Amino acid sequence: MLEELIAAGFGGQGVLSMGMTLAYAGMIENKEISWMPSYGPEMRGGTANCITILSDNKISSPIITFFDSAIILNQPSMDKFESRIKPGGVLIYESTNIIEPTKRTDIEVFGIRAAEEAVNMKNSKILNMIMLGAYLERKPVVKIVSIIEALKKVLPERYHNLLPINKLALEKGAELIEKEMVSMGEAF
Amino acid sequence: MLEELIAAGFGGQGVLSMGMTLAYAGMIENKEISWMPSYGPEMRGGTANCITILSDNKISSPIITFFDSAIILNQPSMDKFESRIKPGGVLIYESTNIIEPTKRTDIEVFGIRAAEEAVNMKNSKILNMIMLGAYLERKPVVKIVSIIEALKKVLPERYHNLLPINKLALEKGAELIEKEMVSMGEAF
Amino acid sequence: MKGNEALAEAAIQAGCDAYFGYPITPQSEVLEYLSLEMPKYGRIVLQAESEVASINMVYGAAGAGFRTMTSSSSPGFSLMQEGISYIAGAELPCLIVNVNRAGPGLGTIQPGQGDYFQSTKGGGHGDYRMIVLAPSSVQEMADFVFLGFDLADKYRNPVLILSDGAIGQMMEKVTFGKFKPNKVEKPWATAGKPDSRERNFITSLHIKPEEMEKHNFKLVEKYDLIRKDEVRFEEIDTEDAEYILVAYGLCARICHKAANLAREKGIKVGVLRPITLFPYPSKRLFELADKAKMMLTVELNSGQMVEDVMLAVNGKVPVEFYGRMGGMLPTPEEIVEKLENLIHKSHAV
Amino acid sequence: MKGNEALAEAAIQAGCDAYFGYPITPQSEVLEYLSLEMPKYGRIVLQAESEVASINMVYGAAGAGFRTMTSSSSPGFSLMQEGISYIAGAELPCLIVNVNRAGPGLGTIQPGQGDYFQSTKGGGHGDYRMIVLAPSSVQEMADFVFLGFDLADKYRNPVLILSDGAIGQMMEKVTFGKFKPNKVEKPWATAGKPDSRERNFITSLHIKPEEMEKHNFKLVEKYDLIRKDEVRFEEIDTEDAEYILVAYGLCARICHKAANLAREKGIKVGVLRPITLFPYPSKRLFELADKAKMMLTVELNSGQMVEDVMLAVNGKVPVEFYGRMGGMLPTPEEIVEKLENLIHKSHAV
Amino acid sequence: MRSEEHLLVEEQSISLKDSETSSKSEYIKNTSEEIATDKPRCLDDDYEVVYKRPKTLVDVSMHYCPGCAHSLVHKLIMEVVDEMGIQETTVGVAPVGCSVFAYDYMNIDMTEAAHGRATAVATGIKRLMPDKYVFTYQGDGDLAAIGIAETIHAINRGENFMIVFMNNAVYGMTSGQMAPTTLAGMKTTTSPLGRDTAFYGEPIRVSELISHLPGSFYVTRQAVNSATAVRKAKKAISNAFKYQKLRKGTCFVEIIGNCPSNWKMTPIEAAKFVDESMIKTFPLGDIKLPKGEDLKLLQEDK
Amino acid sequence: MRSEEHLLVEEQSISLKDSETSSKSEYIKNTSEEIATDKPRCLDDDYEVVYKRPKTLVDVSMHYCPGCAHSLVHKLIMEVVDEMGIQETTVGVAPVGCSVFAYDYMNIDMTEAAHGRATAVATGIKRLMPDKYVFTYQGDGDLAAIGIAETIHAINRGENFMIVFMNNAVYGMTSGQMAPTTLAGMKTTTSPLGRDTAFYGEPIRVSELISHLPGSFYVTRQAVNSATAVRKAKKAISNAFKYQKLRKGTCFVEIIGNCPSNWKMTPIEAAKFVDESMIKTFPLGDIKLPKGEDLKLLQEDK
Amino acid sequence: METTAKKPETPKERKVKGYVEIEIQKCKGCEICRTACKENALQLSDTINIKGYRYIIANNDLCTGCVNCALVCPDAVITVYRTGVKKKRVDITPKNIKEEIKSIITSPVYGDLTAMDYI
Amino acid sequence: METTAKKPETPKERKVKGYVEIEIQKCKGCEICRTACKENALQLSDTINIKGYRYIIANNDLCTGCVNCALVCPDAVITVYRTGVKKKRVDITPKNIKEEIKSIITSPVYGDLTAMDYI
Ligand SMILES: Cc1ncc(C[n+]2csc(CCOP(=O)(O)OP(=O)(O)O)c2C)c(N)n1
Ligand SMILES: Cc1ncc(C[n+]2csc(CCOP(=O)(O)OP(=O)(O)O)c2C)c(N)n1
Ligand code: SF4
Ligand code: SF4
Ligand code: SF4
Ligand code: SF4
Ligand code: SF4
Ligand code: SF4
Ligand SMILES: [Mg+2]
Ligand SMILES: [Mg+2]
Repeated sequence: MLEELIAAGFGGQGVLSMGMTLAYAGMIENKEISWMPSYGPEMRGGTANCITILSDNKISSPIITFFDSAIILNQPSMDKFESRIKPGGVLIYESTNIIEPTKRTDIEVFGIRAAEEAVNMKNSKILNMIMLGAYLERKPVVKIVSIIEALKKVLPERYHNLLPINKLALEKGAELIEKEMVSMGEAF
Repeated sequence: MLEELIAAGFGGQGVLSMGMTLAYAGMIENKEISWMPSYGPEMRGGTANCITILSDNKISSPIITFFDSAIILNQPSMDKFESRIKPGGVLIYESTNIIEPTKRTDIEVFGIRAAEEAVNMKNSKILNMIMLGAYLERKPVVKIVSIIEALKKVLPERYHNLLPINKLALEKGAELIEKEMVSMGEAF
Repeated sequence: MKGNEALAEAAIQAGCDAYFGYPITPQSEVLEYLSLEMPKYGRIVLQAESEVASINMVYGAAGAGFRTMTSSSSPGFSLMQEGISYIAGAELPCLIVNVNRAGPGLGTIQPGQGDYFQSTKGGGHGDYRMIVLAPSSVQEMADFVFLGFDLADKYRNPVLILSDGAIGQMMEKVTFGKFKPNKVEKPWATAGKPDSRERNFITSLHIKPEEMEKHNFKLVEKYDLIRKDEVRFEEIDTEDAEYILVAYGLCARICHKAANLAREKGIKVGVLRPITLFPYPSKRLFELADKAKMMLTVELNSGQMVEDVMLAVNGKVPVEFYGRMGGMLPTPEEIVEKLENLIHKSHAV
Repeated sequence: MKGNEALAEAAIQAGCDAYFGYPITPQSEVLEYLSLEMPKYGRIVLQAESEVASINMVYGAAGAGFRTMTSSSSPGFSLMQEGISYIAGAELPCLIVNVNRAGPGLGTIQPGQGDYFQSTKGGGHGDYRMIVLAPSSVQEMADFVFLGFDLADKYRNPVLILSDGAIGQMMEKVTFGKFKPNKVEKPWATAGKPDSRERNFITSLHIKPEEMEKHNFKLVEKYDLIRKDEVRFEEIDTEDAEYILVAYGLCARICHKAANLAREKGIKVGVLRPITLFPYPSKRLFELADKAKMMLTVELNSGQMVEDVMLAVNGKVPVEFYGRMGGMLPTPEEIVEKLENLIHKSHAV
Repeated sequence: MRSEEHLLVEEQSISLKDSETSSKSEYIKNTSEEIATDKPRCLDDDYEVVYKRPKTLVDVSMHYCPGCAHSLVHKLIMEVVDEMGIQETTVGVAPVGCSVFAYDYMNIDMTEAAHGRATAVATGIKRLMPDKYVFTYQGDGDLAAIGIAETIHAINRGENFMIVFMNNAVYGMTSGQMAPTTLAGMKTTTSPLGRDTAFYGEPIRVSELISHLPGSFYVTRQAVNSATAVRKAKKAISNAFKYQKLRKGTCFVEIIGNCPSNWKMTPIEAAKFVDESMIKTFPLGDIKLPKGEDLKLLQEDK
Repeated sequence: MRSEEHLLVEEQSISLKDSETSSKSEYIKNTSEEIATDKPRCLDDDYEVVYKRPKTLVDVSMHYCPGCAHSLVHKLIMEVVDEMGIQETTVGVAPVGCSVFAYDYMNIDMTEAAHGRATAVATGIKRLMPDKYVFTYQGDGDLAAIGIAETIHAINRGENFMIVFMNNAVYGMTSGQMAPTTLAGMKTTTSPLGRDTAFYGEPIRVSELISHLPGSFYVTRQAVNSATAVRKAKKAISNAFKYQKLRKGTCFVEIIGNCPSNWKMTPIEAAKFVDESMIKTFPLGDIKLPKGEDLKLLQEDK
Repeated sequence: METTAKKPETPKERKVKGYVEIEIQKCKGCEICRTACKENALQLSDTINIKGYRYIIANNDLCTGCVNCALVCPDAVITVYRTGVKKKRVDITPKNIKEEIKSIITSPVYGDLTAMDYI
Repeated sequence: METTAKKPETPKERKVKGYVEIEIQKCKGCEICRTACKENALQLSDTINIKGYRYIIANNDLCTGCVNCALVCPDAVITVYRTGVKKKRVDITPKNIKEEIKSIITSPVYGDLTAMDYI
């Protein structure tokens, strides 16, 4: 198994911790993992992204140009990364924030209204977990229980009371993409 | 012609300017010259020395280990340099300051009581010119007139009134070494 | 754990007594991590006013006999050159980390390997060498701290970990416990002169040329000993390799993938990854040149380590170079393509 | 005139607008001479608070379009490395002088060539090069100032005069008048933005890797051009030489004498003296290797330029090394002896 | 009440279009085609513009965080340059720090300086062009930590340029490490438990310190966290520019700047923090003023 | 009247033999064989020694010029070390400057520091050995020019060591270039027409400057050009050593030192020059004294 | 976080009328202007601009043209107009600006500094 | 340059008698001690020592043992003794020291700084 994922969005949307949680979950499942944040040219208040790689074998480069999957949370990131998804790859995007998604037809594309849903769930911070839930439903590279375990590590102790709502968010994401998958199934 | 000379003594005895004057004189006579002060390990108030090279051809290294001639003004310098005079070379030393001259027999050795003579001439600063005069008498590598010309360059304008006494000193040196040469001639 | 954090944690476990540093991306996490953790162990962590001050604080503490380290990234590393030359001259053991970013000048904070020459040939004045370790994983960021401190103490010589922005920032699995801190006695340290011994002093000054040269020859001997005993490298699939990729750090990982890709295409490619950049695995490269048809050095610069490869191979086989710069990374595909082109060209000739 | 003074006088005649420096033996005469003379021409001479400040003052003044220089000796030169990397990155023309003394660390103030790597391969971080001129006489100390300023302006690149304590301190004949200052327009300078043009800015920062890499490649191209057009060297008796002594600066003079001595003994020895250390006369050495049996590199260090000789020769003939350090100088006799031993050994094998 | 201090810029259009990119090589044109109207779009003719962005501030979006003081001070400097009409004769020196891209925003000749070396660079510039207006712009890490030697010596020599010292009590750009000016007890990434003055000493009051050097001519500390503060800060910058003409020494304008991101506050909280905490350690106001006779010189000069 | 301030050293012989060489590896023995008598050679038994060189000052001839203040201050420091009996627990940091060989003369553990970096080096030492007595010894070029950043930051952090600042107004070692402390109008090799303050600024008064930093605990300026001055200077050094125990901050002892060679004067003229010129710019005396309660601490400590 | 300023019930009649224009695509929603406006004329949008920030919208009925908001705006996105005569005025609101407003965002862009490390 | 201190005609009788001993081979002839001695007990030799310096010689008849000379001696070459009882005293002069005095020198070692540049 080798999964190379890019996650990108505005700073503050939680893309980095999303990728990191996934990496930790992979570690819990004894996979080789690598997580590489973009620490670079992004400007203050600009976009953030990270590359997460999960693999059964030793990972060669932590920085790669083309991705198996992408989780995209804002328009600039969409513009930047859509072309770098491998043919046959998976693109999951936040569809309240992004109004011009990709035009590519050689990849699977799913729009998730995660921001709206987060508002519904009264916690804007869980947007990223909704997206992660959606992704994992389509690409079950790690188990949800591992994600929860990982969250325990990533979140400071004092936030552990938030674990249940994060779990709900993961499930909500899975639910939302399932609907999308059905509709895509029809469209294909 | 190639003449490689070391001049050494206490700081303040004027060995550097002696070498420099000689080098200038060489330049005036269109020789290739090089003058290299010891800017190094000598301590404050310690000894100073310089290597002066006069040649008809291009000079290779300005720093050399063995010398054709040596003008030595104090005991530490004698101890340091006596062994570095080429066999057949010339050693001229200030014999009021130096009480243990070399024991070498394969070189010409002349002791000049220049300090005493300088006192007699009522100018301690001309000690070096007495020594230079002695040296040039034995090794006429440049003409005395060239030395006088050189002094005009080396000495600041305001000291040009001292040119006559310097000339006298050069002559005195020549005179002193002549006596020595005579006596050595006898000894040989 | 991030590479930088792994390195910082390892420093604590390796018994580092003191860390002095100044913030600079992409390595500030080292200082940040230690600022929180070192005081818990009663150790010293101090943010200096500059890299010049950091390296001289290291000089002081190392001279007093303590396990001491600093870290920085390229511009800050440049500012340390005088201090490093002094440390090498005075033969003080310490650990220095350069998380290389792309230059010259302010450059960018993306990973680079443009400091290879500076690190391996002495960016400071005079004849001296550091032992240079080049990690290519987060695990090695940690392991080389133990190794680095031990080598430093063993040879009374500064050791440099030459990493890069990517290895510093990435997260990977890392395990501790393999190594134990291995502290040694330092009777030469300036920790106060008891009646029982002569006074110690730390200096790199030898005003008499004779003494200075003696000291220089002593250093040369030490470096020769290091060249003999401390060469480290990793070989991947070199047994039957016709083409050898030579790369270190992050680049070596990319080359590994490139080698796999190439083998899939039927080209017999192996990788030699120098772990010590000084001493350099020249002997091994010289041997490999017997069987190989060509060597391709891949670096994040315009061609630096390639000179060491050429020096090692000494004309036996062609040594080629492929480099990306400015924080750009070569892809495995790119490397394979470059290799194919070179093979093609060499056949054409 | 002392070498340092000749250099200083040449700076004035070459139209140097500003000199910034800090005292250090054996080059303080440059600052001292200019402190007296520059004001007479209405030019700027300023003693800075440190070498770090000097080089950054140079950066400012050079960026504003003025002919600017600084000088130092080894430890001070180390402190300038960050600034030099910035200057190279920002492509500013200026003249830097390093009167090399023996290191590492405080070392001694006697002549040395231990800063060869630092000077030619970039002692600062990132990929950059200076044009490096190595004078071997007081006359060249003067001449290379003119040449250096012109090359700097031509390529918008820092030029280094790499001298040593002996050349700096010695006195020799020197004549002026051969060269004229040759100033050029600098439309890129930050001297105030008239309405008629865009604003200028001087920077070495390219935060986007793509841009940074483009800049890096532009620099590489420039350096390649310099490699093509600016190689300078001197050859003595190489036509029929079986043995080539390779040496620069002071060492080359000693080798010249050694070559003469050797020829007296019937050994056919020639000398190749690189004048530019970057760009290096590799091509010429490669050619010479066709006829020569051996090359012997002589340096005042533990073996630095010898690597460039080996790279140039690429295994064609054996390249040997003889070095003295710590301010000690080899005698011509010593060199001949070394050469004889090597010849003897090579016959024995 | 039309504020005297705010120039009415007449030449440049206001538009909602966002010139996103700040490519360095792109020339920001002031040509007449681009000059549209000074009237608001949605409004009739009796309105007059009373405040608009200075024309010398390049019309791009700045990279700073929301509420960052840097962008505001950039604007003030460019307002003064516009008012004095000295765009052609002003050369700025940008630091390493969050304001490293200052040259992307100020439409004047500018030089980037290595971290901490801005005053040395400015010395090189000003000594060779004594008639130009030269200023450095530096953060507290830049000026007071790594660059304190250059700062002190430039001021001691009385270099005739202006230093704008943006004191936000942290290393902004590298993400919030402790600076020499970090307040006692203030948490940063390298003082995670708060600055321990027993370990790290008190925050340095640079303005007070350098006011003791005879080379400093005008030293003042301002803030930009309210409209009143902004007015005063601008006046200070304006003074400092004007005093350059006298060649009497260095003008030093310290600005207590908000860094919401690294203070982990909203911009509004950050603005309050300036009033409630920062100015306790760094009291605002003039610290060293030109003497009467010097000022007279300036008036004669006019 | 036996001066309290001068230790009667009883253990070491006085001899006329000159131990010329100061080889670094040569151990200066204090063994009993070497201890002869404290009686003068040419004299009967009723005489007692009332002053002799401190035993911790290595018995070699120092390389300094005749009349140089460095040698004198070395002697004073060693006298204090002897009196306090802290040879074993004192670590010194030698500068680059004429006193670069200080470690050849002081029989304690010492570290040479790169030019200007002594306080950084001392920080590294003292932070790791807070119980040791640590001092730096620095010239004015070293401390006030290239090293001013390290000086200010070490003092601002309140590093608990002593800085001995030898201010001789020139770069001694490199042969008399202008220093930051060179007097207005004073000629040096790099100010051949005299220091022009319009160009180079006023001489920096380092003691006054750093006394404004809260981290400085004791700041004093002394001279050594007369017996009285020497007595006071020694007292200052002694205080500074003792205050280290309090861990209250940096003790800074500036000494106006004579440099006859580079002032181009005889030693006697140089001593006069200190009184007639140097102290006009650098007035002698205590600049910052510990507060009463701090001193009480010290007494309790005893 | 407060998201809307409370408007006073009835705007007072003034001799000097102000009008502000905001370059909303450059506004970073820092709200510094809002706190500087004594008239409570400014408030934060519910939508975000192209950079992902909520931006400022003005109720020009309340504006006196005092320029305080413009003075303190770090990003120099406010232009202020003033007149003595009452004329037609239009608020800048999402309705009357041409740019597309992209979406509702619920998490403003503070925190997550990880992406901000550089140089 | 003054080379000799003028001795007062007749030494006063004192209760406390001093005695100084000078390591003449280490003395650099700076004369700092001479100016510090209120009793005019010290003067410069006419001969030079091994380092090339004229050195200090004492007239211990005049010495009170005040230690001033020793305090100010940069090179720490003076040892001072003191007593209340008058005993046999011997001056240190070229005659009663063992080392060889090498020669007369007329130019003391000031100036010629060329040899002093280093580091
Ligand atoms: C030699 C060197 N050291 C460190 C850095 C990293 N660095 C960049 S900016 C900065 C400090 C920024 O803080 P400050 O000067 O206060 O500016 P701010 O961002 O707060 O405005 C540092 C340490 C660097 N670029 N160069
Ligand atoms: C980096 C560096 N720059 C310059 C020097 C040369 N240097 C040695 S000592 C010195 C200054 C000495 O002056 P000061 O500190 O006042 O000491 P002094 O000799 O007067 O006691 C200088 C510039 C050096 N060794 N290292
Ligand atoms: S980090 Fe602070 S100083 Fe930097 S841009 Fe953001 S708010 Fe401004
Ligand atoms: S040059 Fe000056 S400071 Fe140096 S030893 Fe001589 S007198 Fe002392
Ligand atoms: S100009 Fe004044 S009244 Fe109008 S919006 Fe701005 S601050 Fe409010
Ligand atoms: S101050 Fe400027 S950037 Fe901030 S919210 Fe108001 S208009 Fe927007
Ligand atoms: S001890 Fe006093 S009286 Fe005796 S020689 Fe010395 S200074 Fe003169
Ligand atoms: S003070 Fe000391 S060194 Fe100087 S003359 Fe007197 S005894 Fe000699
Ligand atoms: Mg800051
Ligand atoms: Mg000094």
